[in-house]
Amino acid sequence: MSTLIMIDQPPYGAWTGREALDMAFSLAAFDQPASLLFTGAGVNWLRQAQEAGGIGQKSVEKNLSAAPIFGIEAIMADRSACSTYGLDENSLIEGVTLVDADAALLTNYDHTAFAG
Amino acid sequence: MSTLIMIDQPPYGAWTGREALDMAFSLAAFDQPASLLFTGAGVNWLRQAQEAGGIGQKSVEKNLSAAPIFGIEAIMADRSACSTYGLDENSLIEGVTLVDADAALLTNYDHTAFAG
Amino acid sequence: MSETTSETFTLVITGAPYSSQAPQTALGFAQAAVEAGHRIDRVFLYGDGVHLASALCAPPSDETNWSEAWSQFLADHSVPGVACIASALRRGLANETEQKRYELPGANLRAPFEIAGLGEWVEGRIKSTRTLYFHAGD
Amino acid sequence: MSETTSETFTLVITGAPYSSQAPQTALGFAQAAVEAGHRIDRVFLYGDGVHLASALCAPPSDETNWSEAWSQFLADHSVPGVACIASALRRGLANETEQKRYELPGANLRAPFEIAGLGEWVEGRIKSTRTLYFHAGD
Amino acid sequence: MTAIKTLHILNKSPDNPRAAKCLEMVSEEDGLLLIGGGVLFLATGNLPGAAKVFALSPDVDARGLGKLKWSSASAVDFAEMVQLSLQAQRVVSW
Amino acid sequence: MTAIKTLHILNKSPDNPRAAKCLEMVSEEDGLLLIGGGVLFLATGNLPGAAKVFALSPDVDARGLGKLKWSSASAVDFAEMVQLSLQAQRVVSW
Repeated sequence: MSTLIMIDQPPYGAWTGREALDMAFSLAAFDQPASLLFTGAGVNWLRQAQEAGGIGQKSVEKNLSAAPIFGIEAIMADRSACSTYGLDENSLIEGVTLVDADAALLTNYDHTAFAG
Repeated sequence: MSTLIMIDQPPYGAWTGREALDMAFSLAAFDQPASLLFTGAGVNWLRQAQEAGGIGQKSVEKNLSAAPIFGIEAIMADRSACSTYGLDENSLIEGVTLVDADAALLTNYDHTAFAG
Repeated sequence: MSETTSETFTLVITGAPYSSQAPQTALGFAQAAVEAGHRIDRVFLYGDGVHLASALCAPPSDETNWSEAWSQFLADHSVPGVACIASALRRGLANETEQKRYELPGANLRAPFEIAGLGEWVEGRIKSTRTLYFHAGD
Repeated sequence: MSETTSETFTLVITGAPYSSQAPQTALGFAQAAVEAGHRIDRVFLYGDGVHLASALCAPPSDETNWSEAWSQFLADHSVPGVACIASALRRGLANETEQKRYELPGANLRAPFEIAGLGEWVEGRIKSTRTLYFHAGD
Repeated sequence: MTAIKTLHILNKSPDNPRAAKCLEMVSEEDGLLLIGGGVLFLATGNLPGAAKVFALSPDVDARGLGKLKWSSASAVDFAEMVQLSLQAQRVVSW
Repeated sequence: MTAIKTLHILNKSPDNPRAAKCLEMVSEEDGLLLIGGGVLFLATGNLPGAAKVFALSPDVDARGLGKLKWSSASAVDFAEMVQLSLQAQRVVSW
């Protein structure tokens, strides 16, 4: 019963990314295998050194860094989207695996969901 | 004090198009010059023969046809977007002017707004 | 003959009424599922979808009241309707329990909707034959 | 010296809190405008923006309550805050007048927000030096 | 009964970036069900050739596309949408 | 004091179709102010060369772009955003 949670909206401007994280953490809390896949502008959640205090929000960088501890199996980012947004090993937070988000990837999971 | 109301979201799936129409009609009701510009997927508001009863909504085709009577100065549609969505004189409702939505067009209006 | 086997669905609605088409598409699906002899295990409202559980919507009389229509469906078919507590509290949806806990000036949750955590979604996702999502579109 | 001339603004917020960044960006702008000696003529909530006027939001204690922060700003600077009546009724925002008129089980509009028609937007757009919109983004 | 590996339910218009990603991730063994604004792909025509394409009738009619000839897609009602969602091995709602 | 014909305020990411339309409608005499998700254009780099480009600092910092060198844009705070909106002949919020 493995679940893939997809995030394609960038951070802070919209809430669906945060709500997708909550879904993944919730699955993990109930011992259900869960992985995260960031695509499109969503890969910007994975940039280092986000300082969201100035816009009255909390950075999610720490939450994401703690994902493996909470039982999230993998944090994946679409390779081409990272390239579009100038993200590479030096600018991504730790623990992210670059993948090609294609039809074959989906078949590894029983269930795939967006938060909104 | 002429106002251009822009609509770039398609009909029925989201509410901002309807709310943009309300803004234009409201300006007209207060004798303020108002025009409508449909761009992107928004041009699909202008297709003939919309039958929205099956999804529990009202078609806006009649509202749009009545726009000149209510004092809306012009209903414009971006030429290239119409082409993308297969819209031409035979499939568009009456009273629509095809335009190139570019920087020059904006300078004809004091104020330009989206509904959301 | 899989057509006649009774299956179960969890429906997750993340789009708000009068902002997206999600609640009405979900209702069309739910009605068809029930008519085909299947069961809706539960309906889970998440994100902006929690606004569907508002008791205070008053759309024009010639428009469908989607909150009322969904409440009626849930009552008619004994289907639990659950609004995610985290989404609900941020977005101003409260029942009397939350009203007291957070000292709010009122409650606006429409019966038979309830408020509970994401665990309800996880359980539905495990138990139901299919879990389907109805998001805001464009 | 245009920097020291007092100008007026109408701010239109169409994005909801906890769903978009629109209310907080608008508040940052409004505070800066007032600090620069300008006046906010009015704030008009439209579409999903009306949710900002809810009295029932209870976000986690370590997050800003944007409805409360905006109410405070409006009160401190005597700025009228108006939620569009058509948007409000569809989306479940009601004051006591609308509660009685539509026989709703409650009211949830936060003071000092009021409910009125699009005419308030038209008037603001005519009278103010600038009318700015704060939409949901991504 | 059609064999479908993954049923992709798409309610985003061709302009929406999620729609492009969805089409990228549809394989030949999959089904694509257009609902809501997704039915506007019937007007633009740029649909994946290989996969089976379905479109929800009430959404097609609402958008004035009922009279278009779309040889590439099959009209379905809600009852058929329910069947499709059970037939497929998995469902992804975009 | 910079002369600006139209100030375009963009809070949509480069993936959003409204962002593409906005950039299409920016002229050389205009200003473009990136706020919210719009600041992600500083990461993709495909900005209009001619117009003056500004980016709202708190939004840039939130998205971890504060340390990028972006020669093509000027950082502004809310006070400067207020000034820009008054300087321009008109403002369009995308």
